Amino acid sequence: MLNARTALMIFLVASLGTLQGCSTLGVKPWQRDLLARKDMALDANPLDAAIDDHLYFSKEAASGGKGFGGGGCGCN
Amino acid sequence: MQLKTPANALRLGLMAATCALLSPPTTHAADAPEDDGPWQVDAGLLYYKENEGRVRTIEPVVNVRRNLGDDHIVGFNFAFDSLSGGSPNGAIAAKSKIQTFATPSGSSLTPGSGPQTYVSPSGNTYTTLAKVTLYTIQPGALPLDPNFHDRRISFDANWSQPVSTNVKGTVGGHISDELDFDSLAVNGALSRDFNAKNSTVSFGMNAELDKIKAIGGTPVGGSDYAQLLKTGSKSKHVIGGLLGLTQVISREWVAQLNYSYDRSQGYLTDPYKILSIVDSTGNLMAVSSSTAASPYRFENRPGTRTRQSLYVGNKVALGLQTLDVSYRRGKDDWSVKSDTVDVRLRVPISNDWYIEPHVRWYRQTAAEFYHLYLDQVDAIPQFMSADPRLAGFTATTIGFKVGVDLGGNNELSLRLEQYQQKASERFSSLLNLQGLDLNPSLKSAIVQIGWKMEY
Amino acid sequence: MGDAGAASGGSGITPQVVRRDDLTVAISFSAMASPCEVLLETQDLALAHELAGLAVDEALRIERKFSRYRDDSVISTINASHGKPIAVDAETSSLLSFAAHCHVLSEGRFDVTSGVLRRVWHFDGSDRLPSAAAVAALLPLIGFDKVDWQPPNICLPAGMEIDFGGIGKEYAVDRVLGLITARFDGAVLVNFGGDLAAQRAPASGEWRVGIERPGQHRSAALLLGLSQGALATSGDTHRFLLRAGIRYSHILDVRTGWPVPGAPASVTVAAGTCVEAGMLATFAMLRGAEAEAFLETQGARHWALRL
Amino acid sequence: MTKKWLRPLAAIAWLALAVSAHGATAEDPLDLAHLHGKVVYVDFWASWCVPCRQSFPWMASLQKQFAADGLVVLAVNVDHERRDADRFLSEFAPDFRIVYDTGGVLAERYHLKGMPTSFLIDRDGKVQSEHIGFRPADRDALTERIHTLLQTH
Repeated sequence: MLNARTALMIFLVASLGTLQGCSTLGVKPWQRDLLARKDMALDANPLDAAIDDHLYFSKEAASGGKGFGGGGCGCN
Repeated sequence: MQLKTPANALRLGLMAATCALLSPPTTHAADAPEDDGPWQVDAGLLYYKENEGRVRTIEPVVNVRRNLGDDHIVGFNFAFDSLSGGSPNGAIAAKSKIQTFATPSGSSLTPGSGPQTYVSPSGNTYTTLAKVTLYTIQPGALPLDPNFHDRRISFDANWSQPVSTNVKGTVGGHISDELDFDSLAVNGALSRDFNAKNSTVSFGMNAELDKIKAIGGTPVGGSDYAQLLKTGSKSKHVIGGLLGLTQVISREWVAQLNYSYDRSQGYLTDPYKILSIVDSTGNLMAVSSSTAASPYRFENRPGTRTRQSLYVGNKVALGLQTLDVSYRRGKDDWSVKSDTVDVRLRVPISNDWYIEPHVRWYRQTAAEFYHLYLDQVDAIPQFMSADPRLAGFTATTIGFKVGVDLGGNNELSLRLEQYQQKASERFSSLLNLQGLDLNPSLKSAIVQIGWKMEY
Repeated sequence: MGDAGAASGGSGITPQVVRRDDLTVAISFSAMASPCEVLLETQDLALAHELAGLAVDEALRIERKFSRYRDDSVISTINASHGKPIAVDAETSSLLSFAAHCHVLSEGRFDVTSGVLRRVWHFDGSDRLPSAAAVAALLPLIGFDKVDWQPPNICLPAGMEIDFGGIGKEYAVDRVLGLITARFDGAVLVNFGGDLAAQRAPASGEWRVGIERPGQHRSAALLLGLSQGALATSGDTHRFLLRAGIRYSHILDVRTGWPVPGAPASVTVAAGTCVEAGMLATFAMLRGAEAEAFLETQGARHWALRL
Repeated sequence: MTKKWLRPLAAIAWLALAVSAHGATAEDPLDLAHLHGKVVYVDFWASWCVPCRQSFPWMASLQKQFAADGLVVLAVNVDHERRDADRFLSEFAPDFRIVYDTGGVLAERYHLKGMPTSFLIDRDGKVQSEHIGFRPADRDALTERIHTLLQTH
């Protein structure tokens, strides 16, 4: 069962886990070579994603949830 | 005497000085601004076709994006689609009876302008009257509304820019227009990087306002199909929020976790969907003059819906290959629960070519007011729908995409996929419905050509 | 005859764009008190018009920015600073640094602060020489070594003046050529008042450049072939004083305030860029009688004319 | 001219040590000790880093313009694979020195916070400034900063 509170809890625990200096996660700025690859972007194909969203929206009861980007090469 | 220096030392010095004068880094007023990137254009053409004369769609989509410098990014998305074909109207097949339905036609159809009756290969017919199309469905066939056609134009614009070091802001808007549906939405989001950009937390909100203006009037939910209780346009609105966390796990792995929540309110009913009422043998209810004028009812959904979803996405570099795995858990207060698993593996097959197999698996439970049909002996429920989209079903997508890098950041791709829905509740034990598939599988093919370019 | 048309840049000056019989398009306009010409080997008139607009805009931009005759120029601002430090933009900074280099390379002979001598010297072909006292009075106001140049800040002592007259035109030629070649692959020649630079040779083999005979406008004393590079001329064929049979050239020695004796009437130098050619020609003239020897030493192709 | 002394960051201590006359170590891949008396522009870059692509032509012109005044440009490559770096370099053919830091040893020591990162070191071997990222708009400010340091003897 997923209710609003459990979902939020899962989310917060996950966020805190990573934000509280859990330094084993993540890479150094100069180790982002693979993450900088275009196909490693979480939204590498925004057009496909938009088409799929629209398609499944019209055929299924659930939709969305993906949202937002991130990752990438982290270049400044 | 300058013994060590070459005789033409002066000239060498002059050449160096000249070189410094005439080469960058001096930025001169006449120089073109160099920091804005090229327009990135992503164009696609989608062809979608369902089995047995159901929906067909052709949809061209164009997405353009440009970094105007200093990460101020502007993007536009334009899509047009045109739908045609038949869509289930919600009524069930009848074993031995020809069923007749009416759908309002576009006002452009006037009596005498063209054929008045049609015969389709299935033996079903439809007749165009003044502003209504009557169509008949042969015994045993799934009632498909043949008059289903629509076109949609949608336009999105968005802008994102750094707000401070580590914080990025995005605002966007969406507008779309269909023959019977208008939608307007705005959204905004903030994201902040932590841990040397290894973690990104995002928060976004969106608001949407829709207007439903069904052709021939918008039915009053739950009313008798024959009484044509209709009103003008109806509206609904949606307010939603999204919390996101993107986390770099390792050099090869980046993950994303999103929680989204939205609440819709207003006319959430599908104005074209109906339900059949059957008697205890499974025959369509006999129309008695006392109660109803037809054995069909317009569907009626609750006036609010709250949806939540939890999404986990991953990108993993496996050598030169890229694995994309995501899972989404969705839940709403209509008791629709869903699970989606999506897996793609991008495999380079040469310097320029890649192939990307794709598998998607989806499952949802039925909405609590979903009924294949209504039973005459029971009281008519307040909320009811026979829309196959609210049924319990599993769906699979299998396909692949091939792409070729044409150089200069141009890429051409082709995607071929097959989508199949199988309902969990398809048969009835009622005598006269036995052996009838009341919610037949949906099968469709997806063909998409894509072209990415830069200029 | 060819097609003629006019292209307009954003500057208000309209260059003439003429297609000539030799497969080139000639763009001409007037800027920096000189006739300016750009030759392009192309059949594309629309492109020629576009490039013409580019050339005019850049020439006028440089003129506006660096002309000492304009109150709103950077140079006028510096000259009116009365000893207060002024921060300059990157382009002005690179020109000032270049001037500083040239001052050192020429052992003080080339000096962008020498313009004040114009207050007493008027090279109008007459015999009116200034008095020795008047010249001497100006000497304290000359010398780049008196300028405090700490990029990007310049502090020019009150009364002194800076003048890019000896660099500006050549700089404009190189800049315009650079702008055009960034958008055009064919053969180009940019000629601003006799200082020119070319990129790529025309199909006919070479650009044919005539060097004017002193005192005779548009009559070539010498025909040069140029396929790539630049030519610049320094000379007094139009500007001199004549007194008691002595021709006083307008090339002044900043150390004395008097014309350099024994300088050729004009010297034309070939080099990689117009700025370099121009500086070599100027340095040579400042050497007076040793002008040709200087250019030989530096390994520069040159054509000197003596009367 | 106001000299902008940065707070000595802990991260930079090693560098200052390395360039001081006694602290120079043989295994120092940057060999900064030998550059005492020069202004050094150290740039950490990688072939996959988009802004690095923009910084290279600028660094080439820096080298050309200020080498005579005592500027040394040092580009430290932090690519995982040297061949990626070489492919990048063949495109730009820079004439400044490239130091390979495939294992990220230097990057680790300098505690890089982003890509690219550059350090500007004065004639006394002190890190005068650190600059994270490279945007075309940064060029003029960086050039002026270098210019200023070159004036200081």
